[in-house]
Amino acid sequence: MTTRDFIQDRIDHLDKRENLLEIRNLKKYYPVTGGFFKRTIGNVKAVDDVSFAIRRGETLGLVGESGCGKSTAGRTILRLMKPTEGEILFEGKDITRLSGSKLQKARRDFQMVFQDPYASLNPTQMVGDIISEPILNYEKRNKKELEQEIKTLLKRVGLPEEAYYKYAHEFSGGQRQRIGIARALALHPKLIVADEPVSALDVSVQSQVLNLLKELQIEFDLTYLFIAHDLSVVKHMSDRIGVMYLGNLVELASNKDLYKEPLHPYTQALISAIPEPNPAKRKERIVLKGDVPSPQNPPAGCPFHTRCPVAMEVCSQQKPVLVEVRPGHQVACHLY
Amino acid sequence: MLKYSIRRLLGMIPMLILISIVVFSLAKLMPGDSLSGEIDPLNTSPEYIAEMREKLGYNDPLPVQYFNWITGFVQGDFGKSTRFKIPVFDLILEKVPNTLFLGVTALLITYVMAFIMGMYSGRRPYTLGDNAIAGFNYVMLAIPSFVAAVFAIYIFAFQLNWFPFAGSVDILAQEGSLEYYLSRMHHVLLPAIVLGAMSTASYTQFLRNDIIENSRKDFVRTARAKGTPMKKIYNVHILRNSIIPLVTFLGFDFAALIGGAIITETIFTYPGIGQLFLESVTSRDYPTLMALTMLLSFLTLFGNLLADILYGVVDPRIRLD
Amino acid sequence: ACGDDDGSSESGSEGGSSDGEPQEGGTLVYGLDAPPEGLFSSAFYGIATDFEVIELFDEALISYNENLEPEPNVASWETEDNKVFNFTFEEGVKWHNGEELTVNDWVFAFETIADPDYDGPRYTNVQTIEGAEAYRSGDADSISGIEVVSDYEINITFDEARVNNLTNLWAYPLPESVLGDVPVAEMSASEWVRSTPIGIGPFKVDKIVPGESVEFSKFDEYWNGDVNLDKIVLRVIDNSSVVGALQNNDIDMISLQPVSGPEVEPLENVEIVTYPGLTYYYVGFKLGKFDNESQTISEELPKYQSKELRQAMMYALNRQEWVDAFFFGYADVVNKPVPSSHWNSADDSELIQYEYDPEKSKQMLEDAGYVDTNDDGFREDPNGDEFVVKFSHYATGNPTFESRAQQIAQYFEEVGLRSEVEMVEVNLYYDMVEKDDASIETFFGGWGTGTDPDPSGLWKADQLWNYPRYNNPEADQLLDDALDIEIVGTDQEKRKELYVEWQKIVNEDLPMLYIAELKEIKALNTRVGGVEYDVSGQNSPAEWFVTE
Amino acid sequence: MASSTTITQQKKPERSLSPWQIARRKFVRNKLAMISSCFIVLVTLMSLSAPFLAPVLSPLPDISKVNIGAMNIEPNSEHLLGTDKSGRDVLTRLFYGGRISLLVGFSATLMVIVLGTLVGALAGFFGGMIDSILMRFTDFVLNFPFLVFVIVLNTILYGIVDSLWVLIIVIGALSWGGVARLVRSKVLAEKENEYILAALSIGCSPFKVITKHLLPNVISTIIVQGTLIFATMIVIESALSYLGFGVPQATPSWGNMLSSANEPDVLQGKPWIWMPPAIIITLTILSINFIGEGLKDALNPKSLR
Amino acid sequence: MTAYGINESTPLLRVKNLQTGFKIDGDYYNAVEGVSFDVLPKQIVGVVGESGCGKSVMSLSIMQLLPNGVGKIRGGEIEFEGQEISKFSDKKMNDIRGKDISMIFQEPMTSLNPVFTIGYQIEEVILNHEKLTKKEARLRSVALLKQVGIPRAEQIVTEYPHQLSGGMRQRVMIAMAIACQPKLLIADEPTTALDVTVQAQILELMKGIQEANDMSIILITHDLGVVAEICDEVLVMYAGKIVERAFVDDLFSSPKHPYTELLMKAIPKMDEDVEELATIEGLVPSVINMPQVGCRFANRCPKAMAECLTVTPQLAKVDNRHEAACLLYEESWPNGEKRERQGAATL
Ligand SMILES: Nc1ncnc2c1ncn2[C@@H]1O[C@H](COP(=O)(O)OP(=O)(O)OP(=O)(O)O)[C@@H](O)[C@H]1O
Ligand SMILES: Nc1ncnc2c1ncn2[C@@H]1O[C@H](COP(=O)(O)OP(=O)(O)OP(=O)(O)O)[C@@H](O)[C@H]1O
Ligand SMILES: [Mg+2]
Ligand SMILES: [Mg+2]
Repeated sequence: MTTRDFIQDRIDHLDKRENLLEIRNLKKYYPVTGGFFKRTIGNVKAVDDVSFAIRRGETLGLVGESGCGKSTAGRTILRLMKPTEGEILFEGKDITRLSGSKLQKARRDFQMVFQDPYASLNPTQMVGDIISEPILNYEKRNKKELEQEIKTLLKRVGLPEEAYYKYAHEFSGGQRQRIGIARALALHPKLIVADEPVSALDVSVQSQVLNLLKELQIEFDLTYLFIAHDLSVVKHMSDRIGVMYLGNLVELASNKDLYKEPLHPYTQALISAIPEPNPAKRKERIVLKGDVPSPQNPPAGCPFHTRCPVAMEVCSQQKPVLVEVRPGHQVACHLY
Repeated sequence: MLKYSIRRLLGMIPMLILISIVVFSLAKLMPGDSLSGEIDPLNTSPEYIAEMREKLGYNDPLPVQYFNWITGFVQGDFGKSTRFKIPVFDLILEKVPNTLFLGVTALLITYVMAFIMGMYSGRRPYTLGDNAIAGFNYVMLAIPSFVAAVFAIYIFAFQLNWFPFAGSVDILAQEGSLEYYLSRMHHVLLPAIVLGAMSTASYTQFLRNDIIENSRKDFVRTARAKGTPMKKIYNVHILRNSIIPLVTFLGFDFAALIGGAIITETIFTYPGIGQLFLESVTSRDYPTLMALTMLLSFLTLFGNLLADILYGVVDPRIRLD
Repeated sequence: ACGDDDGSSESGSEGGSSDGEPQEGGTLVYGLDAPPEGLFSSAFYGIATDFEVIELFDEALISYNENLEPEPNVASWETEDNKVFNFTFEEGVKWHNGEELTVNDWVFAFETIADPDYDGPRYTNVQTIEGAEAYRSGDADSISGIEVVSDYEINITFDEARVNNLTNLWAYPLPESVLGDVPVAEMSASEWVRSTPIGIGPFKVDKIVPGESVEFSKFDEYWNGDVNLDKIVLRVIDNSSVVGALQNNDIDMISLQPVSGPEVEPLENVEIVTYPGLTYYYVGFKLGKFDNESQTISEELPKYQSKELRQAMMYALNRQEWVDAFFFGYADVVNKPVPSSHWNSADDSELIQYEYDPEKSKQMLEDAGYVDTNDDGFREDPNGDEFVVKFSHYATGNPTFESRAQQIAQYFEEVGLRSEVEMVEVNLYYDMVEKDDASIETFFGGWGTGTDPDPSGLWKADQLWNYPRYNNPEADQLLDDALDIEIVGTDQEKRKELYVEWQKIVNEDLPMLYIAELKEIKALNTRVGGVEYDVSGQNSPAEWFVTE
Repeated sequence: MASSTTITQQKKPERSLSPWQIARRKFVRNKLAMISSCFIVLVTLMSLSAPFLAPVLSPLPDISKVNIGAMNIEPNSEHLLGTDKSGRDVLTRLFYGGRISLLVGFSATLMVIVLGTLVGALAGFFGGMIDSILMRFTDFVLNFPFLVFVIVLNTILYGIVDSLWVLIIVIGALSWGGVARLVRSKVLAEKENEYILAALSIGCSPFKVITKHLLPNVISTIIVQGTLIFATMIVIESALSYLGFGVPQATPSWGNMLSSANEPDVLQGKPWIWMPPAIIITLTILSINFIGEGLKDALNPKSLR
Repeated sequence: MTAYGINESTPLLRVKNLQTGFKIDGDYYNAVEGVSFDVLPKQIVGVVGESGCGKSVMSLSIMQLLPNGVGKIRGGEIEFEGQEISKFSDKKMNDIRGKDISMIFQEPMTSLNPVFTIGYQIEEVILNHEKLTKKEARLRSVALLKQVGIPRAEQIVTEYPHQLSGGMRQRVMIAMAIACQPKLLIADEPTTALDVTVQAQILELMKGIQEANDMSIILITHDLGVVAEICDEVLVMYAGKIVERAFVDDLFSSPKHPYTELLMKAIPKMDEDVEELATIEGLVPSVINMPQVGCRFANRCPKAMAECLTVTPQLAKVDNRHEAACLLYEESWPNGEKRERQGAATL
């Protein structure tokens, strides 16, 4: 079976596979403190009532502008933070309220790849230690064996064996990102949340990492939550895409549907704003007015109505909910 | 900002109360009292001492003593110095102008010197001049203030005879006359330089490094791209940024200088708060000691507040409310 | 009476090389090596430094000669029984504010000091006046023993006849004209005491910079003759700067600490003058414990009860060497607890000299049973137990104290007594010594005495300040007798005999090891003249002068 | 073909330098810091070997003994730095004094660093309530007038505990506030780095996150701060001793050796007594500062990237 | 240098064989090596390339804003309006900077001085070059802010940079850059730090201003999409050298240099589904170990030949609308030396 066949096969079977992760009404508010006594004087509603599910083996992409709550969502889902409200079901088990050693145990199954390849590796650790640490956190292992295993893993992500003895500062961004991926893979997790894994990388390196992630998915039957602000990257990677705006999921659709027929005005603007690297295909662009409002006091009603070119009366009063307007295509907009 | 200041001032109260309790307990825990040093058959009798102990309330239960002290304290009655027999308030008031003068002069010297040297070094890093200034500053930083004071007296007062070695003013100068103020200046200069030397050195280096760091900032490149001359960039763009941390030090200096004056004033026999403090320790003058300690604590807290307020004033990015 | 071999050359010595003709005018700079506390009233001051300042602008009604015998100054007196005294004041004596001095100012002083609100330490000097106690307790409106005859004449009756009633009596007037309206409780803090004090001396205070300097100027209406100087400026300078200040002609005269002596001596422009002081140092033994309630010695401590041990320890000390090393010749070895300048001091020929003699010391220790039984190089006590001389000394910032104490301990070690030095912070030290703290076994001390030669307060068994807890009824009786007017009358010779007798006893008993008495040292710039010192202090500043 | 050889050379497997090794290299290359280190090592060695050196260097090696016959001797061939007012050899005392000054400085520094790091790391890492409580307490310690506390505590504990340790404990207990704040802010900053999040996500316990990930990255700051504090502690010790509130007089320390400058005869007349300690204190502080600067340079995380 | 293209007007800026080096451990290493190009009036020239390939250094060289004492122009000429400016003193450059040539930078967050008001910072550039009163300058800056589409301009001038969002700050930077109607604007990655929707706004704005003010722009970016959107001509840089130069349409329709080709294939496209993206293995060599002979891309190039390591290709016209520096094209061989085919020995 060629890779291509394999992928086709995977996509065909996706619909039939069960949900690996299910998010229900997830909210994450950061308290804003002020005054001498550090009272909470407000909330940053970084993630505000988001629900979706990811099937085993699927890649769900999350896009949105900076500050819209993508990372927060990712981190909350992995329980690196306590959600304010909502439920997170992993393989049907509720992990929302886990804590302490139970949570630690559960973490085996979901890992993260981080955005900043420079800040996400401990500069005082040898690469070998960085990658073997997760394993040693859960199992007692023979040192020699483990080293061999790590070296194999290093090779798998495209790094030389010698990297084992080096320190992160000796690697380029792309290589560091590979180390980060190897660390995430070390435990053979079921879910990987990749939080803008390529946004700090050059185009040429970006493609290497994207390719690697795709290969690994097939090889290890991984499930990805892939976060990025670059729609084309997300589209390249994902089976389905969620578009976030100001803490809200405004549209969720399959890769193809979203590009062919974006329903939400924000998604439309987002797609049209992407510079087209082909002068022959220059298109009409929807240029939005103004900036993203502060999540600390988001506009009432639809969060997008302040910038929306087709805003209506109702948009400023009522917050639209995510509804399935086509099969597999959900959108939160009063137009539908 | 006013609201902020008031809130902060109110916030100091618990801290001050806590400190007052500790100060009081410590004073009470100290062996001996102000009368144990007074044993001298020329002047005193054991009966007198016993009587004075009773009269001064040293025999009351501790909570009562504390309560009496603290209630008096908040009403501005700091008690009576057991040594000088006058209200501590008056005693402190008498010394404060000297210390203030010393402190302000030291600050002035510190800041003026630091600015001159720091800006020079910052503009021309790694040159001969910069290295010379850095060398000088390292030595200044390394000499503890008491060593510096001893050296300064030895060299400038005795060997070179440039400065007086003691006192705050020449008694012969007529108060209010020019000569009087010159004399005060002359007396305060050496201790002020010693007192300010360490800060001068560290501020100079700080300013230098900050200027160098700021001169690498993007906004400097922007200013250059606008065609702004280098000189103006240094004197306006960079300096304005480098001043911010330096100005906020002012708040901390405020208390630190008075604390630092303890040694300097003592060595230079400069009659101020610091000297008073040390003497009140040696002579077990608890009312004075406690009042001064509270004063220093308050100044420290106040200095912190001042630093924060100054920060808000000089740095537009900080908003206090 | 000062029968020291070299005493005469020093007592009554005159300062300054320009002892020629007194000159009019000029300013003298007077140095103080510690800041005064600012209580510039004889009734209120607490430390000697303040008194040094007071002496420059005020004087006592009675003065003392070089034998510490009272002499008339403003007041002259008559008495028949040492109980009732009749005093007559000079007329025309002016306070600095222009008011005339009368006996009422003295009465005012008595009443102030005897007032219940009085917070100074001088009540003992008034207590003996008849009716003072009643006045103090509020039972009487006035002191019954005081009878004002006229503005210039006053009779004072004491509660009983004592030989030292006069020397003990408070002899400074207080200016009623300025302090009369001030409540006694507020007096010590009043500006009349602190910033604008007045007196009757040859100089008046112009200005005071607290803790730093005082400016005096000539008082034109001074009662007792001409005043030479125009001004005296008193400056406070730090100890460490004294030598430099003298060298630079920044100060004209100052009291020196012995340690500065050798530094100042070579200076061309400065002359050193010494005169006998009233302070002596000793090493005390704790022989018992004092009970404050009953005012008696309640318990005897065994460790140092052996007189032979104490004497042996005395012989072990090379006091001359010690004094030379730490006082640079500005102190003399003594064998008695009475300053040599006092008229009642016993001549050395009558006392055991305790010349340094380690061999004798060792022999005496052997004889007393202190032998080294376990060959550790140190002696054990007669019971064969470890014997350690625990020697306590007060500690201040001055490092010399530690060396001094260490050296004394070394002397003991040299005769085979294991010694330990403990330095105790000074405030704590006197508390511990006074309270007979168990950790104090032998201790270093110093006493200064006043003009009154009576040592009772420091030596009798019922006195708190008898720190060694020396308990010898025979000796106490001698002290009582010497004050008993029935026994001695007004005969000074008779008194002296009793005191000498007493000194012989304590010289032999050695409840403390007498070490040395200090000389007072003054440094004078050579341009200063007319200054004289004796054991009673300096002559009147009126006679001082400077040449340019 | 120069380029191809370099390529092959680069590919040669070698165990590479850890950030610490890089820092050490940089430090060793820093001349001033190296000279300073040598000086400090020398001073430390001399202090440590004082009991052995003293009999060689001085005819009066016992510093506890007063030598009444050898007081105030000017420097000569026998007493290289002269003797002091108690007839004790100044050079010998200088060595012994170093023991005390360095011991006090070092122990107090250790205490300050340990306490400060503990409080700062806990407050910074856990935040919230723990942070608030710890930081209020730190404020309290910081706001306390240091000198009073030291003097008073030192006086109170006098005689109860060995006074040297009293001093160390008192200084240490009162000086950690600054370190705690620094460590806290550093931890807060470092905590923002994703590798801490990564450590959590790979299942490290909070304890492990602090000790294995956070502290190693904060430690360079702590080390640099530690050197500077070491200098400060030596100054504090000598200043207190100078004022008579520190080490008891019988034990020589640089500070109380210097305190003899307070005496009227010494400052002017016997400079050999006070100048050596003054100079050695200054040189020591200077060296420590240079070492601190060197370490700061060498450990600068920017140079790792 | 071969002039190519159809536009016959004289260039506004002509860079010839520019070499800029950095002092590292006492030695100079060239970060820009022999770069030559023209910018014609009213032209938008895009510069693309991977991070570290020398784009910023090149633009800073033109402005003479290289870090003092570290960076230095070591050779070549920079002609602006016929004047050779590369040797100008700082003082003389100050008359040009901000007036004739201005520049905006990547980081709108840090490029503004945090302690001065927006108004002050815009006025500064005006007052640097024109004799105006403060008041006039203030009016002008308000007008400029309005021009770049900032609402509440009158109020914004009194505010500080931290009170503005990233997009607004970049607009302020643009306002500052066009305050004196410069003839050339150098924009060093002006939109990289911004969100896509904001980026679109800013690009729109720049394009509009360019047309209104008749200025030329050198637009530096690593985003080929941005180049395609607004540039007329493109320079592709690799490791300090220009490897390809072409009009935008030509570059995208038929890239000549393998590097450009790979770069374009590496970007995921919205409208195409490729399972695997093209990649360029290896890294841009650092300035310290830059190969001195041969093609600098050779060790990463899938089409590399043996000669690529020994023969340094020259930027030359490979067809009439295209310049490239690659030995695949005979024109790139030095001295017009024809390539001697040595079989298909690829590395
Ligand atoms: N620890 C925090 N405390 C308070 N607010 C926070 C915190 N972390 C993030 N936020 C705020 O929450 C909002 C969402 O942040 P988040 O990092 O999830 O956005 P993002 O979509 O990942 O943005 P980016 O693309 O820049 O990474 C932002 O407004 C941010 O300022
Ligand atoms: N101050 C400097 N000191 C030393 N080398 C430098 C300095 N600035 C830049 N360089 C080097 O010059 C080369 C080119 O850097 P430049 O900043 O021009 O790259 P760039 O193409 O603008 O990259 P980016 O897309 O990251 O901005 C790089 O290899 C860099 O390491
Ligand atoms: Mg994010
Ligand atoms: Mg760049």
